[in-house]
Amino acid sequence: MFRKILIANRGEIAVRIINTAREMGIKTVTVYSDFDEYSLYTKLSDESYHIGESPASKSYLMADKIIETAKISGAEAIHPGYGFLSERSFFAKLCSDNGIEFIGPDHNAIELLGSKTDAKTLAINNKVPVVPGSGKPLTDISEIRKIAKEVGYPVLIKASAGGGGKGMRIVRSENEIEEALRIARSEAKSSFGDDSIFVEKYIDVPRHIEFQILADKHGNVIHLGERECSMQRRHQKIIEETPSVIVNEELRNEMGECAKRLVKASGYSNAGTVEFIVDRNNKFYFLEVNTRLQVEHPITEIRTGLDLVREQLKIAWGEKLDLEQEDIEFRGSVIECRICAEDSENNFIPSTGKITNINKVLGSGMREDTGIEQGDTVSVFYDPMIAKLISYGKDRLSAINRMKRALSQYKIDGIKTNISFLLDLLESPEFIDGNYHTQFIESKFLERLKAKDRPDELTSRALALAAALRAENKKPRQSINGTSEYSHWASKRTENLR
Amino acid sequence: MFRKILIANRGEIAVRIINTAREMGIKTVTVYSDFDEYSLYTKLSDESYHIGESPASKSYLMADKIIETAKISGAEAIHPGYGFLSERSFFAKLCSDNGIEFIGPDHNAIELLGSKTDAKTLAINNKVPVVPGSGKPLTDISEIRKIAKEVGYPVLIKASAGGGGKGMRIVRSENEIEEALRIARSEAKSSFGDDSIFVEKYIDVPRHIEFQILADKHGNVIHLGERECSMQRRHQKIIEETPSVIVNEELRNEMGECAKRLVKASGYSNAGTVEFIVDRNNKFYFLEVNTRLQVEHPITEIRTGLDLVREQLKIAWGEKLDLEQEDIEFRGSVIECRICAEDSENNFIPSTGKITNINKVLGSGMREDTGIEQGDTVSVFYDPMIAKLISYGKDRLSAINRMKRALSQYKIDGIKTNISFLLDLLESPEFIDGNYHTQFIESKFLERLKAKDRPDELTSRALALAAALRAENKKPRQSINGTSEYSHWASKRTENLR
Amino acid sequence: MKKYFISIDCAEPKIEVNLNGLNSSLIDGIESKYSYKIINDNVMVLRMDNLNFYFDFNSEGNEYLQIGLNGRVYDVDCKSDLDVLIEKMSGNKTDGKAVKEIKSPMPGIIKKVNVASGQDVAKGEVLLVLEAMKMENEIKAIVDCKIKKVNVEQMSSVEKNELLIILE
Amino acid sequence: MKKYFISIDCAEPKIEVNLNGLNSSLIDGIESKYSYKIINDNVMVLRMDNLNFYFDFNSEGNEYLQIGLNGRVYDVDCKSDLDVLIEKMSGNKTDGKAVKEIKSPMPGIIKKVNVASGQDVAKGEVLLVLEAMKMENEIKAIVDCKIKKVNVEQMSSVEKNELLIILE
Repeated sequence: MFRKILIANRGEIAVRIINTAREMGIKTVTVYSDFDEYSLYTKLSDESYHIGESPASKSYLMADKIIETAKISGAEAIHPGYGFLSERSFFAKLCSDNGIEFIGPDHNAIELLGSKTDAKTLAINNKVPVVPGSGKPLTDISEIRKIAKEVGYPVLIKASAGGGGKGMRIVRSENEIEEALRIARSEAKSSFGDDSIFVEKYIDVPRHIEFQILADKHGNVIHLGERECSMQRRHQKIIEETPSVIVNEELRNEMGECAKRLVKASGYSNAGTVEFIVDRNNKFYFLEVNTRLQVEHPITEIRTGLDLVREQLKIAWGEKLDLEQEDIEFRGSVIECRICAEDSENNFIPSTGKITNINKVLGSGMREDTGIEQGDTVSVFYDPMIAKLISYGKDRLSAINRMKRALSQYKIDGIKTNISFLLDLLESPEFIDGNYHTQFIESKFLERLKAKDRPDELTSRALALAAALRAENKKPRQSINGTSEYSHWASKRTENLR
Repeated sequence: MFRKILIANRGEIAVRIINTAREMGIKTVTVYSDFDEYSLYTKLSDESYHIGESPASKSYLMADKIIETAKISGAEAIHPGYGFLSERSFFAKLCSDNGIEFIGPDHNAIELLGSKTDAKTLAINNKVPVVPGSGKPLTDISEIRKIAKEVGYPVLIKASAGGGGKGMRIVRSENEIEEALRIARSEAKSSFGDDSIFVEKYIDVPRHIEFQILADKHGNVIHLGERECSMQRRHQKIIEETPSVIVNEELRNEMGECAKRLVKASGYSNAGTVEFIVDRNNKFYFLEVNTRLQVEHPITEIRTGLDLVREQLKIAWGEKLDLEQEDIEFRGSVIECRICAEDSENNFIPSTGKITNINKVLGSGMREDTGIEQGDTVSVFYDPMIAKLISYGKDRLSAINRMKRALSQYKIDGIKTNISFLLDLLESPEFIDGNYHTQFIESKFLERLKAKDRPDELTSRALALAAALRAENKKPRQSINGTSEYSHWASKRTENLR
Repeated sequence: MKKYFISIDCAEPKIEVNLNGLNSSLIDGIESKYSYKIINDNVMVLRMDNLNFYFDFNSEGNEYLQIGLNGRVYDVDCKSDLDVLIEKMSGNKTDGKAVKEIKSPMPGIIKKVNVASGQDVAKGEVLLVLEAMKMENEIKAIVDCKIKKVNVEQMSSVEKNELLIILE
Repeated sequence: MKKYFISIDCAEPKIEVNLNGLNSSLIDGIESKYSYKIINDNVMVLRMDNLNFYFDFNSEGNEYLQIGLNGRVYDVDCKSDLDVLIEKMSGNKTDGKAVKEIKSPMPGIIKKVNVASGQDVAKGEVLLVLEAMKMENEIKAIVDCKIKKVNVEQMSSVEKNELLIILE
């Protein structure tokens, strides 16, 4: 096994990788920007090297600097984590050109799967369903009508040169198409100077369901089941769970086999994720492949009992998978919530500052992956996600209730977080029923949130008393018989109702 | 289900019970002594009532006061946790006499199993192996010889009136017995005025292996596998694990069936633990039944995916077990380490004081059950165990390495702990091989520890530099360009080896 | 006896709390026994008639004191009887005081300036777009108002709490 | 340049550390670059030649500074060159100073008193038995010594650090 690896990442995922490496007796090298000089992940790693300024473009995206650090420190492999350089084929190639093992797929596989059109072609060639449509730009109206009829309404028509929604139209029935095409082509012509048009099936209220894949360098591929990732805002996943309430054994096998076929055909090795969208009839369509570890990988780890980082390291080292598909056993229900430093009540504006206090309980059935400690600062430079809470339950309701319990016990002060928003989501009837899709939050949920509940009368009285006691104790006077050593407040004891 | 329960306990087990109750929508009432007025478990519960002074005899053992509190608060049931009143049949009876459900077995079952001789008789009647021996006091030498021969050497002879090792002798072969009997009887006569003697098989280097049982009020009983609890010092368990390396499928079934038979025969309901000792030939003998939740129950929870407190509450409410024996699936390997406030290097003397700082990572595969937070105080009044760390691994070695990782990342300051001792145990060849017994620590391990390793040269240099830097910063002068707000020390940044 | 007036999430009428010093309080006329412990500047446990409330406080950079309880956050405004008296005497209720300055909620870069000095803007109108943490954040007018001065221009880099716009 | 002499777990010879103020140190003659951050009174991270050491400190109530690293605890004695100079001048090495007082390591009850004033005791002999946390703890002589005075009697209740025995 590797003796030493470099982790080209930061925050919670760096901590996550360090932990497994340490458990396997592998030394870890971390790199840091100015901001991260003493961030938790550096403290937990064996060695750390400064690689640049705080903005990622001047540090964590500096491929050459990272390769150089790997060489100086004697690291034999690089784990890219997620984000940053993790899906950049040139970086994987740079590693291999420098004799360093990239802990991820070969750069050719990254490139192939990184191209949406190449990946789609590969899917079609391997009998993996894709969203049906023209596949190529068309100008002939009758052909467009024909394909629209074939794939079935509603369809989406979009300018082939388009982007950002311009020249894009949903057509719900055949008698709307003529008019829609006219407008779309005219928009396309004026915006892009090209009036050719794609047409494909429009998937209304889709779910985002993805499959975790493990592939070794010897051609063995297994899947570890699905993750339901439809709870999104602005295309950012917020809550993920496994299993998905809509995926039964048969669908799981079918989708899993598709995912395996696709990955195998791409010459892939290491961990990867095949993303699908699923329509309301549970028909699924290939979306894309994420050629790296996902943020939400812990829910799969808990449901399968496996350590995905350990599997990644073993695969990168050249070991054969010691698991076959039939060895994978699923247990219980697992949910992940992403805790972000943002003000959910104020348009999710990122919240920065020093974390003055953290209290949490966790306990039975909970896992937390985090990259911060009390006293740390949340900056504008990086992702606002500060922790992931993961709950296990024998059944889905137990997992939900456990997550609610742990979130309500999680206190973090000095910044604002989305914890209250997460609780609202978990308590929504749609989530409880498992009846949600990628547009749920923006199309329905945010509106509903604006009518905020008032605290009940008891809570109001307690809040009022707490505020009064705080004000009373904040007064600039000597503290009397204080028991708190941390604070300039006074503290009182009472005989209570004994 | 119950709407409100009272928890007649404190510390980590109270927190543990509160969490599951909260997940089930059950309100919790806690009781506290003077010392525990603001202990974590009170803060996390819905209501708290003062019941007396800090010594347990004046608070947590005050059965009447606790019953009264249950009535005042409207609690419908009492969870006794472990220790304190949990195995006192009179308390279970007091609950039922007052119309309060005791979350545990019926008082008759507690009484029956609480008597060593009654429990042993019950075992014999139900074909559960017990340590073979005379079973009753003997005076006739030839009968003693006969029984010794029957059970096989070595045998233990002990004064029937004895205690504390007096009049107790191990006899390893038949030609030693005459002399040994003479001495034992003379000691017994002079010490107790009674020279009658028990004789039973002496189990050398025994293992302590126990089985978790669940029994409902409808006569259904299942077992949840074994826990290996042989790592003990002064009869206190320190590290527990499941599965035991010596228990194979066949032995598990056999012991599990014995445990179930015994529990069923006693009219038992709720969670319980049947303890066995196992000799070096893997022959097992019934020891006793613990009629309550065990400290080490989390390892069974993780290996089976069940929540034992939830099962306890369902059983107490009168529900039928929704699991049959064949539904129980075991996964992976789980280890628990008990973190105690004690000075392992100084004869394990308890360490008390204020916990000034806690830093821990936990993360993937780790669970912590604790009753303390940073700023809390460890007192002399209660058990020195302050936290339990539990590690899961796909296999035993992964679980061990994960536990070592988490222990080495667990910083707790202000008191001394046994963390270093736990690491020494985990690293001992005997533990790694699973080749240990209840006498291992006292007979072999402590002696070995005295030859303490020196830190390596690099660690020494770093320690020296850290001490010098601390001394330099502790000087009574103005801090210069400090970045730490918590401390009166100065803090420095450097350009490092960029 | 100390008297305080508290408003939660801007609710009116305010809750009146009387602390009488014997660990007994009168909250809107209802008497409660209590005890409490301040754990640190951010955390406090209150036991009111044997019920536990494990609060945390967040006050920095916010108009109101934010009190967290069981994962929920409440905006709490607390004034002593003295505060109220001073307000009355100065004839200027703090509550009615309009916001006169708009400050940056976080460090970032101004991507867009939609308004100019002297301009009238309606509640909800986007004044500026601030980019931070790779996200665009719209800064909107929370009341109808008139712009007195815009202190930043497009692509200005701003710090947290930096003054962006002054209102009339 | 500041100079310190450090002994770890009583090892001799001591390690000599020179801090030269440029984030560079000379430790027993070996040069190291370093940076560090003091997180709080108990925790410090040191980066020495790019290697990370995440230390915690425990000093209260102990003779030595206890430094924790990766779950292990080391007794560290640290003296500046000035300390050493003062020791030399006073002709009394602190190291050689015998323990003259035996204090209670924790609160508890004295269950047994095995010695009396004037008695000679050998190293390892049990002087007292202290019951605390439901456990009996033996307090032994760590060197051969003579008892000057016993301050407690059987069933005395004692506080932490209370003086139990004075040695000659």
